[in-house]
Amino acid sequence: MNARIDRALAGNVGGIVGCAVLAIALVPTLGSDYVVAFGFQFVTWIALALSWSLFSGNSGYASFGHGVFFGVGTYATAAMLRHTDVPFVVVLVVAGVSAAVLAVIVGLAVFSSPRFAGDLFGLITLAMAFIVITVVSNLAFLDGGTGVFVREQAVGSWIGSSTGNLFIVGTLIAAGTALVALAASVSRWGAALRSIRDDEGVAESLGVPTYRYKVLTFAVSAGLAGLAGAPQAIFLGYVEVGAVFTLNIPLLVIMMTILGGITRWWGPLVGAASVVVVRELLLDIGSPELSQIILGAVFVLVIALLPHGISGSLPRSLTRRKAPATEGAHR
Amino acid sequence: MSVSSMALAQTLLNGALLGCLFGSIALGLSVKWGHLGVADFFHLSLTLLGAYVTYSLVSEQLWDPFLTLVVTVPAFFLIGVGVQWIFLALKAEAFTALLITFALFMVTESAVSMIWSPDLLNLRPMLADSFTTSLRLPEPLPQLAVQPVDLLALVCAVVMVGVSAFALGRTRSGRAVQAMRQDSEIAQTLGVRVVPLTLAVSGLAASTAAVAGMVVALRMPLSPSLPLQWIGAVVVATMLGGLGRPVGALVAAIVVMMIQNAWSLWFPPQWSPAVAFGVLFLFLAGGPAIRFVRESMTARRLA
Amino acid sequence: MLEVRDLVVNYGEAAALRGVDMTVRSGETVSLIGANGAGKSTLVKALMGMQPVTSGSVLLDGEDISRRQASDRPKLGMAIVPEGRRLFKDMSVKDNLRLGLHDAAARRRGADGLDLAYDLFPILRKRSRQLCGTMSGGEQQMVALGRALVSRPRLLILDEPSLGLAPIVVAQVFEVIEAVVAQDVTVLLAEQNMHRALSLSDRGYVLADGSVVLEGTGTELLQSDRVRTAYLGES
Amino acid sequence: MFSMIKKPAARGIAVSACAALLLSGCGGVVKEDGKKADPAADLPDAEIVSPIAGMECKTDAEPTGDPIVVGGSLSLTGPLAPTATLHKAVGDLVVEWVNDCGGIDGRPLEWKVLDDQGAPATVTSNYERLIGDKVDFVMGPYGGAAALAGAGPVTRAGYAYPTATNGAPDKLIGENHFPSWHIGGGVEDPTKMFAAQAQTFVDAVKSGANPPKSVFYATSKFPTTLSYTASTKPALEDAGAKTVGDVEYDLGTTDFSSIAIRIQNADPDLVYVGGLGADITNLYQAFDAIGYTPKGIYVALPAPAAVQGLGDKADGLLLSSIYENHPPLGDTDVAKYFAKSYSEIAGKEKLFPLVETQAAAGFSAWQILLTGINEAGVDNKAVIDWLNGHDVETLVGTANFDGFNNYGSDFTRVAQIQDGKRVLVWPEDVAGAEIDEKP
Repeated sequence: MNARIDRALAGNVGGIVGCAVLAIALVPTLGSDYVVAFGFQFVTWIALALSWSLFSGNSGYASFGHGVFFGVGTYATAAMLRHTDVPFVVVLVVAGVSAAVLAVIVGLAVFSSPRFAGDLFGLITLAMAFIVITVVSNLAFLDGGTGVFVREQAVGSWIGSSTGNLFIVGTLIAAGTALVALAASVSRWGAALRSIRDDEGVAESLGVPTYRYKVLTFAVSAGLAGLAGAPQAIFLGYVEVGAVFTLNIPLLVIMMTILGGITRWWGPLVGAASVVVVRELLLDIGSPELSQIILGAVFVLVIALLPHGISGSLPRSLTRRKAPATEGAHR
Repeated sequence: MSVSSMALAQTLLNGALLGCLFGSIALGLSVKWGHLGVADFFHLSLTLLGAYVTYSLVSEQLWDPFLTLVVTVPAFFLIGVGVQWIFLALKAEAFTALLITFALFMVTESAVSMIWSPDLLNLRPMLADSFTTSLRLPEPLPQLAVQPVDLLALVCAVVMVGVSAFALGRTRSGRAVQAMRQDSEIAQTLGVRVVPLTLAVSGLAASTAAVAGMVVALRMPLSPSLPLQWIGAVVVATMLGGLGRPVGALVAAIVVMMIQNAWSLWFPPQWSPAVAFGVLFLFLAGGPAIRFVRESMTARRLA
Repeated sequence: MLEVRDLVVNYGEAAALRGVDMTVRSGETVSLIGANGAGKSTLVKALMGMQPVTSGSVLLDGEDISRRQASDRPKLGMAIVPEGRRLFKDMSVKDNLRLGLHDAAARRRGADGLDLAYDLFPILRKRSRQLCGTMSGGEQQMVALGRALVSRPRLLILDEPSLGLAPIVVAQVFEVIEAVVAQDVTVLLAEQNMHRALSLSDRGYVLADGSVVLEGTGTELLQSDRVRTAYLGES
Repeated sequence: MFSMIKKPAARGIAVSACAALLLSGCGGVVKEDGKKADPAADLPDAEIVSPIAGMECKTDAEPTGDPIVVGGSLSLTGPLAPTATLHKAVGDLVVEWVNDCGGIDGRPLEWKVLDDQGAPATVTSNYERLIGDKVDFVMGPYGGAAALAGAGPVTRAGYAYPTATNGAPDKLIGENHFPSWHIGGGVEDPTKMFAAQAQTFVDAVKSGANPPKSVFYATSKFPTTLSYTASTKPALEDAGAKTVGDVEYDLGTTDFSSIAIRIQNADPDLVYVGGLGADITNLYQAFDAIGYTPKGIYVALPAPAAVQGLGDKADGLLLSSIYENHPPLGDTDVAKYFAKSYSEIAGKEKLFPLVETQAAAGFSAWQILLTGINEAGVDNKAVIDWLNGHDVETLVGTANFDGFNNYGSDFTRVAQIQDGKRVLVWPEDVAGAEIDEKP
């Protein structure tokens, strides 16, 4: 039994690492600029969807603040590039840590009371978004409202020299997020989170330290989103509050995760891939409003017809290999 | 910056009246959220849709704005019933329903922009001067002014909230709605028919969006992305007022807008979007914090 | 009056009732006893239409009501005092009692209105504006009884009325139940507290693992050794 | 103080509420003359001419061969959609126009536009995609952030990058950048760009009979408007206008009542609104609510429909502009034909039907690109080289690309609403009327 789990797990880890290595090796060298740029956005969405699901999917606390953590990463990067000369690795760490710190502060407050569960939690995270937007747009150190021209600062550095390099960083972040998501799906940590989703009261009575788990996972999830925000700052070149903190980001991320399904760790990955590809295909139909309407309608239909998302609705034979791993989590 | 007391009174008055408009939008959201368990963001889109339909009927058919309600109220009732029926048919949980309403929110924005163009539409030039000229308050406060449309917002808000509060608290069906929210199973054994009641509540809540939409059309220039700007004030009012409490939602909307306006008068207005949410945070955090302090003090005394 | 025939209720793949037969005649008081998890609550819920029935039938005056909705129960003359009371906690005592008269048929029968409950429990009149969530367990049980009785039901179902109450309150509750029994209401009483239940019942059924294992008059059952074993679920 | 006002206020509200209801009861809400007048109704008919100098319009020749494809990204949905839709309409119009004229070098023109929903990241990937699809040329997106987001891929691929609306001229794009809306052009120091546009405004107000002595600034937290205000404020102060108030407000604010009251309290000679879109409408709404009429008011980037919607109240309003549809700029054959066909397509799309800053900037960007193609052929490098060495006649004036970021000349102008019409009042060489400042 154990051997089988380990083999399945090793397969998954190998799969993630293999895909990442393959992507890094092939996409920037063989792909056109469009493929690389699209690929970069693609892996960024994957990282976002997986990191959102890591906390929200597992624990059932749906956050509308994921766009904020992503944006905080972007702005931390812009600020670091503008005010300091440190190498990009340091910038990356700061981006992730800033987002995680914000999540810890919010998490410590919000999770202290069982009142803030369900939709109330969602709206508090939404409120956090509005507050962060106001703060960033009013602090000249971060933005002050005029936007930050990052391209000037990044020019000449390795990371700023090509989209291919951004793609490499983005892919590494996505792969790292996937590994964390995988870890959550097979570890006691993930099982504890899922027990919170099923019934928080019971989980607590069984001795799961729910408060600590929630705060920590929220922070990890936010930190990963912040990491994903770092290369985004350089990709954009010009960082502006209105564009960085749009409500579309958390909505799309939630949509991706729900579409992909949360019953398997790789569900959000499938969801992100489908949404990104469908959006790109819809660009061709010529009527942007119509494509938005179609996207919304498809979303409603999927919720109606596939309540467990795409991954949850695949026949078991396709996913049997993963089954022992999930059981293992409940030992 | 020194501010005269009249300026303060005027800004508070304006805030209160704008609060009435947001309160009438929050009313439907509060009722649906509190009593049907659906945090219905589509309600904001419906309000926008109501405003656009009013705009079209008034500007193209030259209808009296109040006459448009004859069309929009029943139509919105049916939309409300339809949407709730989908939730019932899907057996949608609260979060699923929330997501569906967000999808509908997105769809409506695009549909409105497709039908009416994304450009600004403004009904104001078509309104009679007597309706757009502000009125001075009678003695002894002639320095204060109000707009007829704001008074209309006030009247609509008070009437709708009053009727809703009365219906919920004082009528048999209203009590049934409350009972259904608290324990649907037992309410059923007492003869409460959940499905028709739920559909009716949803329909009525949607109808209030038609009225609020009419006020919006008379009050401000329309653009498809307007609901995004309402979310903050409306959600804060709904939550501060207590879910499912019409009077609470209205009072909270008025108070929040008054605070926000007073803030903008004294402090940099660019921080004002954070004010409403700051109030909400204080309110939400205040409860547990007070309890925590009280508990830890008791614990120390016991120890 | 009430006849249950071969009633089966499954929760998913697990069977909760495995073919229960039971009869309650008009004017009778019948107890339903059994250990926790024996199926009492499931049976009560099935009778009230709160739980879908897998197979079998529930006849009220010869009419099969097993597929009728829960909200039809007041029209049929049935009322329940549910397990755990399940009051509408954010509403006042008065509003809770009023909900007992929500249904038109209930209002026709309960012409006395809320006075019936107030006369039975005078304290409720004084507290009519209090929110139920703030009351003690015993007071809540009074409201729950009042809510069921104001509609003057023909068949009253009581599900574990003594559960979670202090002994002295339990005594009070049973006094009221005896008073109700004394009127010509048909009562079905599901109780773990078998001595009290059986001593005021005409007949009783003992449930174990989803089936009726014994039936008889109250005194018979009280004296039977097998009740004890069945009750403890050792059969 | 509360207790002092409470009762009378309540009574007053009740009285006025009754009045409002009475009004509605009498059906006095809608104006009797009903439908608004179409501002484009009295446009003269115009003959088709070539949209650019140096090209002949051959109406009898059908364009043949492979189309010349121009790719673009616009935020056709989302909050920026109102103006972006206008730029889409301009593009559609230009393509039809060029093809009606027999195409460029006999080849048909085609325009492929993708929606970016106002997300700069999507702008970037849209341009990557268009370039990957081998479009022949690109047209810039709408808005400063989008223009900068698109600059990366476009510049890297060696394409010419004409833009109509880059609101951040001081952020360097490169030699391939050809803006049609020249903000503070002609200077080599990027930090001075906004100062140049501010000077134009100061000169304009100084030309009036009563230059303002006190100014109240209200600025939206939006990059371009913040830059405008930051440069205008010192320039006006140097010109002797005292600052009596300076506030910033959040982008998308609809409730201006507190700001209106601050303005009322300060009662300045000029209210400088660094606002965009519907801000001006909402601000007037707030003025109406308190019964205040500003002495003078200027607004930076208002939506034309918002200004139009103000009706009579807008009379005397100053606004920043680069073009209004009147002589001398509007007197050419190209301008007349553009005005006529634009009013038709805009009417169909339910957009503001008169050509003003945005449509003119959009069209001029197309003129720059088309002139480049017409003169140098279907080759981006040749077009870039040609444009960098030549002036281009556009609707808004002669554009040259010599200054920083290729902003060679300054097209900042000041317009005013006079008798319900939009008219340029400064600088004198393009003005259609003198600035009108009420005593």
